[in-house]
Amino acid sequence: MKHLLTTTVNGEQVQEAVSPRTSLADFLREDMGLTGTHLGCEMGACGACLVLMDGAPVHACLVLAVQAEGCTVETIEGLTETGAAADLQARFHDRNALQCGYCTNGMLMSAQALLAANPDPSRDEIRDALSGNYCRCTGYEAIVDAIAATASDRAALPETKAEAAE
Amino acid sequence: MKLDGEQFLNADPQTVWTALFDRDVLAGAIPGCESLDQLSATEFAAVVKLKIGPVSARFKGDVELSDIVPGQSCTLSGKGSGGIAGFAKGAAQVTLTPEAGGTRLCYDADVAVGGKLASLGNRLIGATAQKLTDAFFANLSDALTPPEEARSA
Amino acid sequence: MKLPSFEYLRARSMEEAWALHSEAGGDAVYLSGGHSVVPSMALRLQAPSRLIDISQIAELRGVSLADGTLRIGAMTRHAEVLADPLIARHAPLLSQAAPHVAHPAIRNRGTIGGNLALADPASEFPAAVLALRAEIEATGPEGRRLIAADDFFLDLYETALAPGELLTAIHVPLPPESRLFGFDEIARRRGDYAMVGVAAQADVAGGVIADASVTLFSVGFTPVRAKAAEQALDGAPLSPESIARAQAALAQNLDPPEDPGFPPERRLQLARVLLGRVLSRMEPVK
Amino acid sequence: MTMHIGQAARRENARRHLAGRGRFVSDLALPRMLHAVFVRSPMARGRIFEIDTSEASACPGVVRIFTAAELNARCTPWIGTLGHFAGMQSPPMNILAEDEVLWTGHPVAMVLARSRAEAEDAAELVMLDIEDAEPVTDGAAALRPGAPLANPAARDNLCYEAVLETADVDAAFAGAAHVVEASMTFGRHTAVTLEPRAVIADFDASSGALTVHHGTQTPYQFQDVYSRHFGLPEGKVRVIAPDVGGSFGMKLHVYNEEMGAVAASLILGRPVRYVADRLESFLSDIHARDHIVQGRMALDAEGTILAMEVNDLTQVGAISAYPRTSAAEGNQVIRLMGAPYRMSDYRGRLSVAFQNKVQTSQYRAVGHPIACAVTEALVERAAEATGLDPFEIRARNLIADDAYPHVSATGYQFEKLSHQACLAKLHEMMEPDALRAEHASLRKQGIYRGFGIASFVEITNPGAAFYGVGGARISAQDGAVVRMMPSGDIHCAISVTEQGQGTETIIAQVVADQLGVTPERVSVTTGDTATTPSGGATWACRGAGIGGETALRAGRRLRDRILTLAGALVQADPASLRLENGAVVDATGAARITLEEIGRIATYRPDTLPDGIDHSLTVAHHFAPTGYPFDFTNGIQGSLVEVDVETGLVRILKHWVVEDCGRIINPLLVDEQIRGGVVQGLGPAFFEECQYDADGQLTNGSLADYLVPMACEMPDIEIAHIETPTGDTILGAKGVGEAGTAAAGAAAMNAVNDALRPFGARLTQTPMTPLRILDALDAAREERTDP
Repeated sequence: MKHLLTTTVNGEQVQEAVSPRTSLADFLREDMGLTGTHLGCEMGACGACLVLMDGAPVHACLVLAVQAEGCTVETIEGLTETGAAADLQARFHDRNALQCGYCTNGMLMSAQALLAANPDPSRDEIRDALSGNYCRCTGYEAIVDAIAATASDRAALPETKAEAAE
Repeated sequence: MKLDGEQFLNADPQTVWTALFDRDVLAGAIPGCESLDQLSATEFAAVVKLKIGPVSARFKGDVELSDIVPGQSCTLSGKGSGGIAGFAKGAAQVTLTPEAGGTRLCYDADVAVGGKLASLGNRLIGATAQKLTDAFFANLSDALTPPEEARSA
Repeated sequence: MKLPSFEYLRARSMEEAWALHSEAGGDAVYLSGGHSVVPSMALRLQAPSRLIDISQIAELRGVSLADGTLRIGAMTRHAEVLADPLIARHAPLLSQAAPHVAHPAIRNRGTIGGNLALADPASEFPAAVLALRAEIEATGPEGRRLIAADDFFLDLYETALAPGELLTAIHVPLPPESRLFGFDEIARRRGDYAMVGVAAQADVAGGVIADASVTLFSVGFTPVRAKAAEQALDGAPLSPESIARAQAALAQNLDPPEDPGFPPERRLQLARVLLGRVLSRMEPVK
Repeated sequence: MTMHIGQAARRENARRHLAGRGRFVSDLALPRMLHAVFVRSPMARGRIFEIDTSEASACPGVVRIFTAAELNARCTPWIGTLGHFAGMQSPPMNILAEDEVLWTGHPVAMVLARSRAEAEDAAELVMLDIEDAEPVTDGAAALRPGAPLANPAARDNLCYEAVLETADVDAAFAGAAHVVEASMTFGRHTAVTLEPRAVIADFDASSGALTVHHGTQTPYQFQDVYSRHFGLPEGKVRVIAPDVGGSFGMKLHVYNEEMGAVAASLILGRPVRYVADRLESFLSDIHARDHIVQGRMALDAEGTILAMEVNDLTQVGAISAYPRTSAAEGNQVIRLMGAPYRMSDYRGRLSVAFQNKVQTSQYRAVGHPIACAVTEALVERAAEATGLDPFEIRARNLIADDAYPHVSATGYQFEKLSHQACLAKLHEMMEPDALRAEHASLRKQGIYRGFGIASFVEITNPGAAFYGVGGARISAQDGAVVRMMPSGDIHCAISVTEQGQGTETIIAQVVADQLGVTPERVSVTTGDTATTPSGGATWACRGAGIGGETALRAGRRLRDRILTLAGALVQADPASLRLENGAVVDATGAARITLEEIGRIATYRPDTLPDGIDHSLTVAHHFAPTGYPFDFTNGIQGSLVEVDVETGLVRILKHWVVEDCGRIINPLLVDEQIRGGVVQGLGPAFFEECQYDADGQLTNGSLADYLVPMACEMPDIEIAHIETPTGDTILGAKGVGEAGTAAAGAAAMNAVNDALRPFGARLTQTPMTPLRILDALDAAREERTDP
């Protein structure tokens, strides 16, 4: 039996009938057409499917769509539209911190959450935050560099400094 | 994977031997046994449901006794298919030795799983096999222990 | 890898949860974070006919101090365990264990209650609650009971929870000032299942150890109390000699099962090495 | 004028991925599309008695369930042999197992349903009755007389054997002052692309056209394969490879499942989608390596390498992969042995054995890591035996930079390499003396660090000598169509493909320079057989060297065409004109006419042009390498590790690479290719292994159990370059994709062994797991206490 799911995806309230067995990832990809959320292992080991659920990165493959009832979900498409991660995306681009692009969604989600919680992470802390994100192409260093550079950029912004001081 | 062990049973070798060939005793001893149909003196068709943590599978297969040296030793083997989960098989060489007050049962088992169970269960396959083997012989021991002793123990 | 069909029901109260569970006749699973249930279903390793979502039940939430114990609600997520100041102050082994539990995103969803109820022998929290001598609060239609951690983990993935009973909270006795804590694990990669792990605490007053509590994980069917090692420590000064005796005593309580990938004697060897390191680096609450 | 070749241009197509706008096959959904799930053999070897699909067929959503009889009839079998591998055998392969199952995971039935979930529901209910048989799991045992057959359709278990030797090997060993030996085992591993294999086959019966959306490196190869094996005219087959989520050689082989999707679409006349899940990937994507090698090296008293002798046993699965075979890796192993070194004599023996496991075949740096690890382990032992420093022994033996052209003892022709310059550069970067001093002082605190180095030669830019000579229909040439739009913007459609390496970016850079525009004005299309010319595409490091040269030559032909037009328009000798900054300029550098103006006239007012002038602004050019059969590149790597001798855990602290890939088109992309490659070398050195039990069961077939290298375990990687362009092409670029992978594992193993030297322990098997390290330490301890 399908459930009527009410949730907020990228700022839009959606109501959709979903089957309980549908994962949040399949719901986003197939019902919402948000294919920027990728599936790499469907068991929580690769990090390609991370989305922000109530602001925190979660594996969309391990969450049932029905569990997102009343939650806010943000995908890479949403982050792009709001511009919230534009500087991070730009640094990834500058540093060529992606090749095939399949892991990129998850990397950006982990990075965004890390920088929100820890605006000045060390390289080891960045690597630790990415410990559940598999990338087969880059060797990770460029991704670490891009995140470190974004942290420096944000630290140099006067308004971010003010926020941090509050 | 190889497993071996032994169990002291509170019954004489002949009683133990008879029990090993007894459908009801086997059905009670095989962990998760849902049904056990006797096909011949030494062959049984079994349905076994196992639930171990996040894994639950129903196996259909057979149990057989072979290499029989009456009263002393035999091979107890079984294999079952768990559908898409894969299959499991095992054989235990069982020897009985009389000992004061009962029988020493020694087993030397080789167990294997295949298919998805093999590719996903590696981390705990040893512990699972050990647990099930232990449970089988413990159940057998319980079946051979007179009820009043079991209560007082 | 898609889940088989099932019925999904959301319980608003414990009473509703029990009723929904009992109605399913043993074929229901409680869903809290879902990070064990969902993947095992996607892998089609289990197919319960009903999942009962308990995440909305208020009694399962929150971390609080009362009557000399710290109560950690079962729905407390791993990330909350990691960040919670009360836990850091009164149950530091849990705070130390949390960063080793999988990866950040998993920790945002997984719950401590779900983790303990699963009782994976390689998992960190079961060993930590055992070392903390915590009690597990279980609530069912018959009422509420507290189960000593020592009596909770029975066998491989088997706990003392009765069918349908909910793990509602963890109660941790407040530690004295003199208590030292240590936690570590050896894993191939960050966040992997540990090859072996140690959670330990001990009261060291006047240079003498009392009430040592040493548990190991990923060494057997359940987390294992190393009682002989505890005895080797109690009454002795915390020194290389007493640590060596504790390491030597490990074999009395540890009998790692056969493992095609890692022989039992190697696991015991690693357990000794790690125990030595953890004991020599124990620290009081910061 | 600014040259764009050599600039660190960012990848335009990366922006889409960063915005979540990638277009992968796994993202695509077509109307009426069916989802395929395969039912697989749970055992490694067995005979099929019955496949009962009755219950499964009745499941909701199920449209059809195929078994071998119906599906295989639609497709001719494929045979993975090459003509130039004399005596090679491999039995024919079909989509579904007919009587015998040959590996755990061999597909036996195909379920088609309206959703993947429903197809999986039904697959659970397909009942298999397979009698299991003893599998062949050990390649050495498989080659003994009387061994059971891994594949009953084969003559025996020997897929292929070869010997390569010079005349005086035995004499060289007999007269050697030092002979060092090594027995080494290289585990099986696999590509683990983050996007699994994905295909949507869409046969339109009304037009007889088959369109296959296929996550592959080599669309033209598959156009040919689908055309021939399904009996379709080539012109009716279109293969589209959009964004591909990683490939590394894994996605250019023919697989049962993709062939099954095409067959099912042909039968049903509907789109059929197959996207492997991760568990299926481990059981069906090609595996790689799985070698057991014995090697020895002869040296004179001064430490000069005289000769090498190696035996390589490659264990490949129950058939040889198609169309590149499973023997090419072993063939490359025995030919790359000792490649960086001046050495006059050599004997290499190769045996390729069938076994009941997943087929192995070409994966990134085919054969390189094996040849490099064996050679460099022997060089390290030679250094110990002769008392020479690791840098010194290499300095004495690496081919001198002025000694080219050089022919290796295995017959490879090297045009020009730079081993000595790379070695000197690495020495400067690593500062080994400082490292040694630091390690000595750390050892006093019980901390064991070590470093290791490894020189390598990489094969790039292969011509037809690779496969074509063996009869394989694998293109050795590439093609480009370059056109100028009316606006003066440029478009290039090219046969080399993009999987994130930056192919489209470097092609834009190359074309831009030929036409005097910025790369932003050059758009590039790849990966579609209907819109790009046919070619070999991207594998074995062809993208830059062959694809780049193709684009360059096409660009120059268009340039000449434009200059001719411009000459007519501005009344000048075309030879006096050139293209710069989007315009035609004369010898003084003065702009005479813009590209836009030429485009406008040629497109909208060709009537104003002189009679007979060719005003077409589109040119096509195909290029096949000539000259040397391959462009070899070279380099050297260094690795620094710390071994926890109590737990066997290794921390990789740092990695260095000095690499010479000829002309560097884009240093940003080159460096990231190297870094990614290094990590794909370090992964198998420490973590990755497809573990099989004695029953042929893969026991770690998930991403939780198969350990891929992750961010915390990988080091920062420092890179430097030496640039020795090839003279075979105008561009001078060679490949770089395999370089990182080629030597990273070898350097890491030498580093681990350096750290363990105080204990006399030595690792000879990959991956170097904690257990193997502890075992090595124990073995060394026993050897010392029990002489």
